[in-house]
Amino acid sequence: MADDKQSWLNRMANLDKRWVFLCILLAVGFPLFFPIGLPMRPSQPVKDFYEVLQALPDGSMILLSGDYDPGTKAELYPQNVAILQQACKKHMKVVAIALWPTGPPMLERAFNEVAVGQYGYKYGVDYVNLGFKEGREAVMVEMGRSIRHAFPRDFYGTPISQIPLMDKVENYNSFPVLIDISAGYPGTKEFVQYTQGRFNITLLSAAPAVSVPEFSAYYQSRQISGMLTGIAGGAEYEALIGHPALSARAMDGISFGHLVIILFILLGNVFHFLGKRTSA
Amino acid sequence: MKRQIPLLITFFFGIFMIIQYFIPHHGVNEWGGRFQGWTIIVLAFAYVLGVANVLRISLEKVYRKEADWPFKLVTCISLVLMMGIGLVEGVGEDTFFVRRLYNQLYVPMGATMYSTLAFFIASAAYRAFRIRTWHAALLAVTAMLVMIGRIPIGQGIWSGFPRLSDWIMFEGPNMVGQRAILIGAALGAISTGLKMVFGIERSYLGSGD
Amino acid sequence: MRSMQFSMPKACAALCLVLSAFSGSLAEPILGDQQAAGVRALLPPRDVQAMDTPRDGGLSLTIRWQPPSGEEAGLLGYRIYRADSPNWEFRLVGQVDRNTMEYQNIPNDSIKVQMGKEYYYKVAAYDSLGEAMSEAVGPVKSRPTWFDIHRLPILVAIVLFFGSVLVFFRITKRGKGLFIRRIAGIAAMEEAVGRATELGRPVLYVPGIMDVDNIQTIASMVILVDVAKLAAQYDVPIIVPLNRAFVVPMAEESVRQGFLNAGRPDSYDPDNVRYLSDEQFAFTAGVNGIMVREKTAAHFFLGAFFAESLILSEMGFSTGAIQIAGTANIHQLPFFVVACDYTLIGEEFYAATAYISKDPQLLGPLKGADFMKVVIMALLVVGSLLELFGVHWLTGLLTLS
Amino acid sequence: MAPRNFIILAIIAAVILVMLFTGAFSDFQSLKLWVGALLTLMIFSFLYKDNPFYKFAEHLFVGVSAAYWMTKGIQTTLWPNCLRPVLLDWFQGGAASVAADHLPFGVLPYGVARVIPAVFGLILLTRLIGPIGWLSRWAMAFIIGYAAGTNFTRYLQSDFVGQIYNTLLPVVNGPGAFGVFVAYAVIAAALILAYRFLIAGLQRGAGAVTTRSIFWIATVVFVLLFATKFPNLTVVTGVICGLIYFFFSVEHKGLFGWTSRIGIYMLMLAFGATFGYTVMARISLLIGRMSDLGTWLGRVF
Repeated sequence: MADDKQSWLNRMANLDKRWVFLCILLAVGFPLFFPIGLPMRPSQPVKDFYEVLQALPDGSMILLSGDYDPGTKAELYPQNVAILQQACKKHMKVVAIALWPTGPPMLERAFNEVAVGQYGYKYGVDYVNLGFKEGREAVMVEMGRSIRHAFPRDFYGTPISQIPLMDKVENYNSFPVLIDISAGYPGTKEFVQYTQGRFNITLLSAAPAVSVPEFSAYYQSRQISGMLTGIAGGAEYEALIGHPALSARAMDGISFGHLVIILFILLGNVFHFLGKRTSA
Repeated sequence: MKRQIPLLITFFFGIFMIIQYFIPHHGVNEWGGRFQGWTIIVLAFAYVLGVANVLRISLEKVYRKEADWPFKLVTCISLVLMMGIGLVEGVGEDTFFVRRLYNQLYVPMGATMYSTLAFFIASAAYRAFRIRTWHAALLAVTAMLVMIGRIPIGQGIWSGFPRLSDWIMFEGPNMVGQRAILIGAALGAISTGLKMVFGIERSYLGSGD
Repeated sequence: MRSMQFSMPKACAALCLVLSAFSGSLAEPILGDQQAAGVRALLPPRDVQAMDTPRDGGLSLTIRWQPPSGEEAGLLGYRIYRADSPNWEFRLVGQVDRNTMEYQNIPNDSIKVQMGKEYYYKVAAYDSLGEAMSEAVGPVKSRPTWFDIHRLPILVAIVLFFGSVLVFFRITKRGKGLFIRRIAGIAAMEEAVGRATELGRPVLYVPGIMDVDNIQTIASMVILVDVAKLAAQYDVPIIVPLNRAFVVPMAEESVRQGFLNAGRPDSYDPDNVRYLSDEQFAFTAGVNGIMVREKTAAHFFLGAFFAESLILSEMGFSTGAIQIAGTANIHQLPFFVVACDYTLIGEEFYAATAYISKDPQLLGPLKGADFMKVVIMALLVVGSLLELFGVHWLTGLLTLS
Repeated sequence: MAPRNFIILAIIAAVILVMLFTGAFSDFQSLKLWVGALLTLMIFSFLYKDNPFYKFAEHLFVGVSAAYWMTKGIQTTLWPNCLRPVLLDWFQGGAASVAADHLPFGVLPYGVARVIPAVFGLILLTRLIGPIGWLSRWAMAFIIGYAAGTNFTRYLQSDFVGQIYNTLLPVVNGPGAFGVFVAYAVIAAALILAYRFLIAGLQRGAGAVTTRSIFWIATVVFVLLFATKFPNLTVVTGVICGLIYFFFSVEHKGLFGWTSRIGIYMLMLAFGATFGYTVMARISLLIGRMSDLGTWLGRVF
């Protein structure tokens, strides 16, 4: 009997690592396909981000800058989708630009998924994707004078004079808020340095986790009014808008992954000590 | 001849690079920069050796029909095809070489290999964090504390976890430990440099007279 | 350090050029606004100074100024002009934004500085209406510096280190002070090779994934000679997969030398030094394959490793091999410590050759490094006490920039 | 290996190559998904055990990436920075390009300076020719000399002087800190005395275990409080203990042994922290791969 127990404990203590692999696969993969929605406690920057948008009257116009690439897709695309969720829920009109050449296709995908797919937005009437413009900070500054001048045509090559939504757009003042989804340079930092103070913009930033330390300083000084911080921030934000989606799933996966590893460490020790005791 | 000249070459370039660090004079500096350019070029020549090595060893196995020889053939064919296309077409952003071969073969395989780390980090934690010694105990406990501090559930259990985790990581023990290693390793690197420049360590240069 | 200093104003200047391209188109409407508001004329910058850039190579000059007196709301930035004589025509050198009060005329500018030649500078404040030019300052000429005094602490450290190494050379040559504390990982190397021999399986030696210009790879090549010698003595094959093409000839020489040192040059098999790929994870995949298929029984991971460290050592563990790792890459040490039987941490890794050979010549630098540690500890104690009493000259000395 | 595995492999290879090279497929987004997903699964299959699919992916990856870096090296370094200018010099007399360049100290004409790396490179390639292969050591010697020299000063500046500079901190700071420090020192002395005269001499037994546990818990709490109250002092002491661990010339016994043990504990704490901190990044990578696989699954079903 004792021998049986002993050998069982030994087997558990030297568990084939493929069982560990399987557990990790399930822990990370399961929430991806079957969302669980672990409770989130939103941090202050995320709350501020949500509240700034929520405080706008329904039907406001917002400016969205998609400055990211496939490399940061895992963190920023879910944020992009979630931002559109909140905006569409409040029937906001969205004008999207990009200072990264890789931005417009991402924006397009997000628009198709949320604005068109779920809320029946019409292109040119409810939202517009102005595409990419080369020039980095210079474009930012020029938009302070005239967005129409900086983006004479949209992503699909249509002159903006033919786009009804653009009639009301002049410069930053046409928008109560600018949201920058920023993976690096040019991005939020440059918006703060070149335009935020100069044109008195309410700036919101959606950033990957690595940029958070840098942007925190701007958030502290209120140059950024709210901030989504990586996957965790995205998940908190999704909880706030009541629409747990991609970030929440990823965050669930991350949480479960951590928990499984912690559990394995604890179990490993339990088996180890029990094994020692029975053998002694 | 086989050994003296290489030692002299190493000595000359080593000493020059040390001395030029202290001399801002633009002439000296430009030579330093030039040598750097040379190393990049000489290192690039080595690719020929590398590819020759892969092809030689793989083809030998194919020729001798050793175990897994068809896979060696896969390596050779993909290598030759990829290289041929790249050399003819160039390596610009908008080439077949980059858009198809690089983005669709190389990138996903690299990313997948990288992501297997998630599995290995778990199996390593399960096996190694047994509290057999003080060392293992410290490793396991700090690792768990930091992990708990990084997830929302940890914050739910005790709101201080994230701060504790950040303290361990950025202000406390982690920083101290890293600093001690850095200073020690710097000393090791410096002694190695010294041994190389002055030819105290020369076994790597092979034998000969 | 240098390039930082140089590139910052350059980057600002380039940026401002781009911005000014747009401000050209901006000019018209703003002009209208400002005229309506009745803006007064712009004042020139104050206290313009031109000097030789200190501690430089002799090809740059530095111009500093103070902002114009009074509120300058419309001020966009400053332009820097230069001429060979105060009466000649001044040409635009560069441009900076309104928050920058310094400009360095450096070799990257289109108008360069020649060593020893005299120049005059003017600085202009500009807005959308025009610019206000300062008086010319000069003459100023650039001289090269032959010694960067801020790097004196480094020189002192080198002299101390060299000196101590020389002293220890003499001591160790007389056969004294040869003691080195036990380093378990190095002591276990022979055991590992022996194990592989018992099992009749090959030894695997991975020298990291960096090129030869990384000092860890060089150190690893030197250790490889000793490990190859062990393998030759025990008559087991040693497989060396490589991630960098340039390491191929190095590793070939090292292994061959090891076999030669063991007196068995004929057993050397060049096919076991294998270049796989410069790509980190293709290399990892390949090494995984070697570990599983060739059933290597002793693994040495010595060199500069990155994320692949854990993949290799975990795969290696599951094949049941004895594993000895060593690296100075801090972020990978935890994974080696966790998954390998022995890990050489940082300096222990560099100490390996001296430890194995016990050659008095190699012990000299090791002892010198120990002496330096004593110096550092003394510095830390004294320096911290000085800081405690508000004396900051030591930290000032070590700032280096 | 059984011949039917070869047939499987040949089919995989054919499918992938046809997918890649057929122009008709290039319009499909799903082509990308399929190739990526299949290769991903092939590599993941290794986690279960070695198999022909993994072998295929591994060998393909090695071939493709080795060729990628070699091609890139030739196209972006060797040709534009070395071969092309040398050939231009050769065929056009080189006079024009030499005159235009700045010659520092005029030691070498620029054309010659440009040929030297090519010579070193060709010397390196003598390895491929058996009898004069030893010449390649000259090229190695050049790289090693350059690397040893630059690393020497780089490590001295950033890791040596830089880290020492960061560690020079006022050890006891803040108002009234000295008083607190003295109080802590008294407690520390009390703990050491308690260990020496009380704990160390305890015999086995339930009471002893309890007393010991209380003592060690009190010590850990004390150390933690001390570390947070005097962070700078902790840093300086910690670094010194760590350095003592790396001291090779003296046997680690007595006081030296104690401090070096504290040093290695510091290192273990650091390793644990780094390990725990890295978990998130690794899991995120896996999530990235899985969501790509998910997109593919979504397409398929």
